Amino acid sequence: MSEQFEPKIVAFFCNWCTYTAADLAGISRMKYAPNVRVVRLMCSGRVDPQFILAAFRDGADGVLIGGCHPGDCHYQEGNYKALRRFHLLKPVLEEMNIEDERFRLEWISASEGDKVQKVINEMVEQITKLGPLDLEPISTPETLDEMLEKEQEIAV
Amino acid sequence: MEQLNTEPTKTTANAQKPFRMSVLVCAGTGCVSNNSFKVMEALQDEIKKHNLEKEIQIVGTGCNGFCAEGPLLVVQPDEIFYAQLKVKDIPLLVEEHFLKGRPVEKFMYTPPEGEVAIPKMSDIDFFAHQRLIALRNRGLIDPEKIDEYIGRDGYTAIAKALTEMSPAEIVQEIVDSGLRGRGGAGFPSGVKWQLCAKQDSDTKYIVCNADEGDPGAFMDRSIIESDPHSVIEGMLIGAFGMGASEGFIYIRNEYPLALERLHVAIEQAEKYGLLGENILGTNFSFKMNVVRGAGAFVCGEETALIASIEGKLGEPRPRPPYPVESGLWGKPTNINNVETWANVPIIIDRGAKWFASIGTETSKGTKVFSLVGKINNTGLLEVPMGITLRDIIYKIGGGIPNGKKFKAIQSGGPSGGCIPEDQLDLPVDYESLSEAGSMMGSGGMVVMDEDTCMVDVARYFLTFTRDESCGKCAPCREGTWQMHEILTKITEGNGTLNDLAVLEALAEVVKDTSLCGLGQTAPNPVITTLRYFRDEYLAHIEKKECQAHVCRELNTYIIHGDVCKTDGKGCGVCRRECPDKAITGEKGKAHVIDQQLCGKCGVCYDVCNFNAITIE
Amino acid sequence: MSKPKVGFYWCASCGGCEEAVVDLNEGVLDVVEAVDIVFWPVALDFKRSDVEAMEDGEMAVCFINGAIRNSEQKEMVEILRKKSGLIVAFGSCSHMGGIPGLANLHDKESIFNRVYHTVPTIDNPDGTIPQVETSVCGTTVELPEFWDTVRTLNQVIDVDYYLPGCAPPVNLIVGAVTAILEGKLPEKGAVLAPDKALCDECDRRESKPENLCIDEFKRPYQIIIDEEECLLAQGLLCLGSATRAGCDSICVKGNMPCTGCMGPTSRVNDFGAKALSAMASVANANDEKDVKRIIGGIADPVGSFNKYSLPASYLHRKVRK
Amino acid sequence: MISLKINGKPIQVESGTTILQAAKQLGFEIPTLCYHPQLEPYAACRVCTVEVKNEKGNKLMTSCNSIVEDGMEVQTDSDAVAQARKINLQLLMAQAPAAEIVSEMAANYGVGDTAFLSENAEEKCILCGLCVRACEQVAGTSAIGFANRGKDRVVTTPFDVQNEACITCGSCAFVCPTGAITMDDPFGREVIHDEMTLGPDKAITVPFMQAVPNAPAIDTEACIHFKTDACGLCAEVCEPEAIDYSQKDEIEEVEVGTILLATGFKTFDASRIAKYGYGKLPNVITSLEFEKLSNASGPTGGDILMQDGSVPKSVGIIHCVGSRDDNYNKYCSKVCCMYSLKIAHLMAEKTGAEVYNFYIDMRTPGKGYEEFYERLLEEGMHLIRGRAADVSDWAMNEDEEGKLVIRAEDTLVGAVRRIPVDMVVLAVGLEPQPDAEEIRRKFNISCSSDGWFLERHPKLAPVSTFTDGVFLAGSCQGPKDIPETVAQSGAAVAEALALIDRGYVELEPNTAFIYEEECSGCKTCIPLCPFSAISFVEDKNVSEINEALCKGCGTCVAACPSGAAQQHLFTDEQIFEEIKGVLSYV
Amino acid sequence: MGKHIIVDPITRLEGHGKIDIILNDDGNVDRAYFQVPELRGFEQFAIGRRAEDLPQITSRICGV
Repeated sequence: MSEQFEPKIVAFFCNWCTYTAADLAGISRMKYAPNVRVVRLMCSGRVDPQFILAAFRDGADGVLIGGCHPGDCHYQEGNYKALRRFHLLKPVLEEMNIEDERFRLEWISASEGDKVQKVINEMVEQITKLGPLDLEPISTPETLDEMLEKEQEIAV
Repeated sequence: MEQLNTEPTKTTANAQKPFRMSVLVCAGTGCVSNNSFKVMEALQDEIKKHNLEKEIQIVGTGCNGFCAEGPLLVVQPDEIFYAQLKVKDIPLLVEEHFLKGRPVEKFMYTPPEGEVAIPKMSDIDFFAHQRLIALRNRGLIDPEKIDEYIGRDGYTAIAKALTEMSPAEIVQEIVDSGLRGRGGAGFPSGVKWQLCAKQDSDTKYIVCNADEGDPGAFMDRSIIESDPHSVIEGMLIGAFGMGASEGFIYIRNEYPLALERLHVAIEQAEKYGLLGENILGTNFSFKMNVVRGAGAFVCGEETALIASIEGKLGEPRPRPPYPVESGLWGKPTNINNVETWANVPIIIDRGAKWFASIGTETSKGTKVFSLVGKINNTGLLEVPMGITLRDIIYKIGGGIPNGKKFKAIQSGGPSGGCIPEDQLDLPVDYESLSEAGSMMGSGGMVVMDEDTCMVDVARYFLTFTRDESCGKCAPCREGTWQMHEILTKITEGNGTLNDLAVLEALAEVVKDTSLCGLGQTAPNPVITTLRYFRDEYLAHIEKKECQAHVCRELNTYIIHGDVCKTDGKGCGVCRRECPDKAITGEKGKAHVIDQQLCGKCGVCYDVCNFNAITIE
Repeated sequence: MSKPKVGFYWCASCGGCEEAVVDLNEGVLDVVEAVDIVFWPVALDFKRSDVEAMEDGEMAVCFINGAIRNSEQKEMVEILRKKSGLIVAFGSCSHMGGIPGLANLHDKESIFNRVYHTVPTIDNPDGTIPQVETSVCGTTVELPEFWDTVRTLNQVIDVDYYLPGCAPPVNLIVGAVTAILEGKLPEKGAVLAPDKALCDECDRRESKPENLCIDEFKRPYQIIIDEEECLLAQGLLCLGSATRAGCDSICVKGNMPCTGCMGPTSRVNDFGAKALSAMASVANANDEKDVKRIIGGIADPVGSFNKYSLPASYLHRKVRK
Repeated sequence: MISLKINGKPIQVESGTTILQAAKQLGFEIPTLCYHPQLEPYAACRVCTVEVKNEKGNKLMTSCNSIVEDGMEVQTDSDAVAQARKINLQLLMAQAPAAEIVSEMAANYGVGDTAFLSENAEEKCILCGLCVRACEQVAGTSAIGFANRGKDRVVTTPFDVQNEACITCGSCAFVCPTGAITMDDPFGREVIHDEMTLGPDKAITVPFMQAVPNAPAIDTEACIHFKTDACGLCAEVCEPEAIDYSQKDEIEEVEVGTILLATGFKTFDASRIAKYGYGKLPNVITSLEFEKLSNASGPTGGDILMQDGSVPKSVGIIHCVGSRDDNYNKYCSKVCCMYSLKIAHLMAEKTGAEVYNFYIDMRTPGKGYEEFYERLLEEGMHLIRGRAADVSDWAMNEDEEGKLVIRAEDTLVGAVRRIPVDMVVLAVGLEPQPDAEEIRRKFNISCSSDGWFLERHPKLAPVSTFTDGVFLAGSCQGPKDIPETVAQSGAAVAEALALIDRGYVELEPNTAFIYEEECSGCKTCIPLCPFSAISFVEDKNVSEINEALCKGCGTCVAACPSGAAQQHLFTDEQIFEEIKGVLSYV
Repeated sequence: MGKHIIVDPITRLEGHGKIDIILNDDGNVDRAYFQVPELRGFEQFAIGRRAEDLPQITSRICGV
């Protein structure tokens, strides 16, 4: 096997809890897989389902949302909205044949550095098993012909 | 003795043609229990049989007073007095006297010693020496008809008071009359009214104390049974005088007949506009309530009575404050005895000066007494203050029956004292009776003859006060019980001289330190019997002897063999009846009592018809 | 100067857009007066050679509707691109994929299998399926190649403007044509429709409460739909708040919740995801159990939110392994 | 004013005073049984009888309720009075032989035993009615009363059934002069007379010596007035009339600029470690309890005494109770070692006992602590390096008899040792307050894993929290000793003052805003904002965000269906680019 | 093999169509094919949609 498949995971972390926890994990020298690319948002409530789909579109193999435990949100109710959107987006991804493990929502409080480590390592391990997502590219006028040829080769 | 006879008698007028004859039958509780109602029914039937009902009216009056001779009736207008009537005598009486006009001597009253019957009521000694003021209408009117009361100037006093007199004048009239409380303590009623009138309070109460807890006393009962309106009118006058608008009559539940007649009287008075709102058209209104006592003697005491009316436990409270300052529910309350209220209308009618002319220097007016015990003429009598005890016993009372010797007279019920023979010339008034160690009391007079044991009398009265003590204060609660125990010891023959000393000391302390009248007067029977009959106590203690043979423990029963054999022919009745099987002997022979076995129950003495048995 | 030439062409479409042009009624006379329709398959005959014969840019504007599904459509639109000055994507199919775009949930094989084999009304004992080339009697009969994925017009050729709507509203068509004639066109790539959501012009907007929160999403058959009250407020899944205005809310006036055929407003990239986000946010539940209960009330989320826009969405088609 | 003479001595008193009160003013003692200053006089026992001479002649009157009158001459000890008192006391002795107070009173009147008959030798009740009046006038419930008459009179409840009106306040038992009424405990525990009555822990007490404010407070649970609206004795006797029952706890809302959380710590509950025997074995106390013992104003006035009152000869001090222990608290509570040494020193000084310290690592951080430890070593302190295994009273040989035996492995010696001591002091560690979770949620700050409040940043902002304006002071942020607490609190206050002084609050710039021309007025965003920063402008039919109220969470931006709402620093575009960016490198 | 006439596309009707006529040597029609190149797969993607959406979906089979 050439170099082993390294999944790309986009993580949307809330600034107050999960981002701080990740920071704490860092300070405490806790090792977690580098595959995670963290996008810091002020609250898990800011995560727009478009961001999730855009991340998959742009090549992410897994998306993780990290928010405060219910009741702990610095803005009181942000994480509740994230929970609502998560449960509506889940069936869409499922129907679009994107495996369940690729999209997770986790409540991680500022002190749970170890949980950040556990979740990330676990997610990376699962997605490595699953393999790359490899969404088919959306054609543009320029790339259309090339894509069609490739399709021909696969078809034959 | 000044002429003491009843007021001018007028037959009661009624709507149609006046009756030619009125038959006044005594319907007091005493005679009723002697079935005078059956006598009345018999009279009605006979009258109807001879269809005389238009001419002759039968009237059931209140207590006539001569209870010993009940059931009795008086035929007016010629005032013929028939006594001890039986239902079977009625036909003869009606036919002879009512029809044919010939009074029947057989049914008339004959005095104990005398042989000749006395036809006219006023000639009978029992009535002759009495002066009726509180009992003015007794035996003359039907208590359940207000018209008859009005007929005898009833409610004229309240009319006079409401229209011609001011409240202050009314109170002053009572003060001038020298009327004193007939309940027992003899507190001047005028002063009490003044105190109550003085209080400025929007609500004041008038209370009539008809509790009459003394055993053997039935004066108040008879007043209410024979003339309830006199009490109502008295209370109305008092209420107007003192500015009260509500009154209570606290009457014993054990007086059903009086209670019934009181309710009838109140209803009729209300119907006639004499009670309730704007009486007689004036702006004076008065609400009358009847509260039934639950039979506690202590509730005769005014503060306990108040507590009972308020629904609390009937127990007296220290005074001051006196009820006139703060009584029922804290409002000024004036409490008087039934007899006191009954006197008020006459005083207003005839004026204080007339009332003050009767009685002694310090005790004005008359007093109703219930004479009971070992006396011939048991009954209810009203005599002017100042009459001597001797006159009451012998002139009115008719002396001691069965030829027994007079021993003592107990006045004032259980709180009173026993007065011996040598004190009988005492005038009857508040001060002299208390000097003699007794008290006027409500008016109960118990005559005792030689067969009464004074120690036992004291013990009997202590049993009563011990059970009736409310138990609040220690001296009365414990003192009466301890005194009773000591007296029982003495009557059982185990009394010691030391017991006597302790008894005396205890009696004094209970009298001095008890909270209310009950406790303060409970020792009186002990104190007076010790004072006048100390020898009997000593006999009981030292000689273990009870002259009156009342204390059975001290009696020894002996059968006189000869009498038993000859007269009784050894009938053996006593042998059979003796519970302890202490009598031996065969038929026809003299019987003997074994003193060791003898339980001293006295059955043999009672059953022996040949008085072969005597008590040593 | 001769009248500018205008062309219409349709790809994987239903002809509804052609009807929309006819809906101009007498308005079409002004159009014809102003322009010369040279190319309109439903109305004028033409052959491919005729189009190839045109000079480049001969047509001022060509309105292309329908999604691109097979090779023939691709070739034609590429030719039209060369032959027209402006290309306007006409209607939801060319703009976002439209209803046919839902085929992206499947691929050629499952569609052929369904259409030619398992559908109840088919009688195809041999199970023949269409071939690109079939030789018969010495010659070959050709068919365009059927692609697995439906593509929007701008995924095949460069598109100048978009006229949204499943069948675009008449007033927008007129607006677009006059704008083209007068040359008052917005910057290239714009959507020729107001850039506000439908709620702005919906006459039920007063009845929408300020603190709207849904306790239960209802299906139209579950309730008697009130004619005045805002449909979302009644618990129905109305995507008006995420859909571009301009259609004068004909569906809502017909008492039917808006299904988003006019596509998103300009700031939104993926209509389905945005509508989903808005609808999820108003569900009135905070703890997991309630959230699942209420959100579960939205059936077929892909079909509901991406009914007209699946090919244009980020995921554009079902992932194939 | 009324003037009268008592035992010949003239006195002037206000009208309405009773003879008893007047006599007391003159110092004449009159015996009473059924009298109590706070209850209405009942005049039932008659023991207070005095002889009164006025114009009506002399009379025996009860002094407790008789009101003085002008010209009255009272004799409190005349022979009539003495006689009456003697007889009455004998009557009461006969009625209630078991009532000592009566026989004592009788004794000082020369009465040996009663001349009267007594029925029930055990009877204690003299029917004085104090209990009935207390129940009615003080407790206001009238749960008990008198029944029957005469000798059968008795104090009881209606129908002799336990009366629910009784609020078990114990006033009757408290006021009963003869002990006839006792409070019994349905569970059969041995009840000490005063424990269950209004006894030491009265309903109105000063909580403890150094309470701030050092003023008495009423415990509305125990106070009868709040149960039956009666009693009110405290208000009666309070001259300055400072007692007002209508005062209620009020919730005051105070608007503040900054909040300083100084909720402190709780000591570890030693009973959780069963093997140390706290709460089961006598003389096993915690360090805080030792402080109470050695405190001059404490229960023992500063001497270290065992439960039986004797001075301990040997003491064991166990460190790290509940700290550095996987089963309880993993962290080290930082202060126990030093205070244990202080206790050891005080113990040696005050009691001269042999002191054994059981420690894992002697931690003497900072200035002056190591020197103190050196000094203790010189003073002959026994230090055993090993966690104490258990404390038991099970003796293996005589000299362990009656002692507490501490078993511990001495790692320096390498053996398990059994040390018998008289007293064990458990150096309990520090724990966050039990309600830390609730307080944390209220101020919207977070906690560290072991429950202490989490500072915004351990180095950059150690005294502030994630919520602006909320600062942490003292050991609620983590275990620390007094000097450190004072320093840290000073810092917290400084931060707070800085914020107040500045006068304005810097807002984070990441607030949300709405492109008005693109907003369709769909009102989706309005209910989502917990800070109600979004309002609907009726005439323009658009939503508007008040950027002062907006905290910048962006929830509304994510939900805005038409993308009209955006967030500074976190616009959709920026985030889409950021997503592309993080996925661009391998 | 005769001449092969192709009418592609057929116009002035809804939808796409294509006619292939193959003549035999003597100019008569040997084979004639009417081919419909347009296929969208409604039968397949209608499955799984909400019942109340079907009227909107099926009406898009033919807009005319």
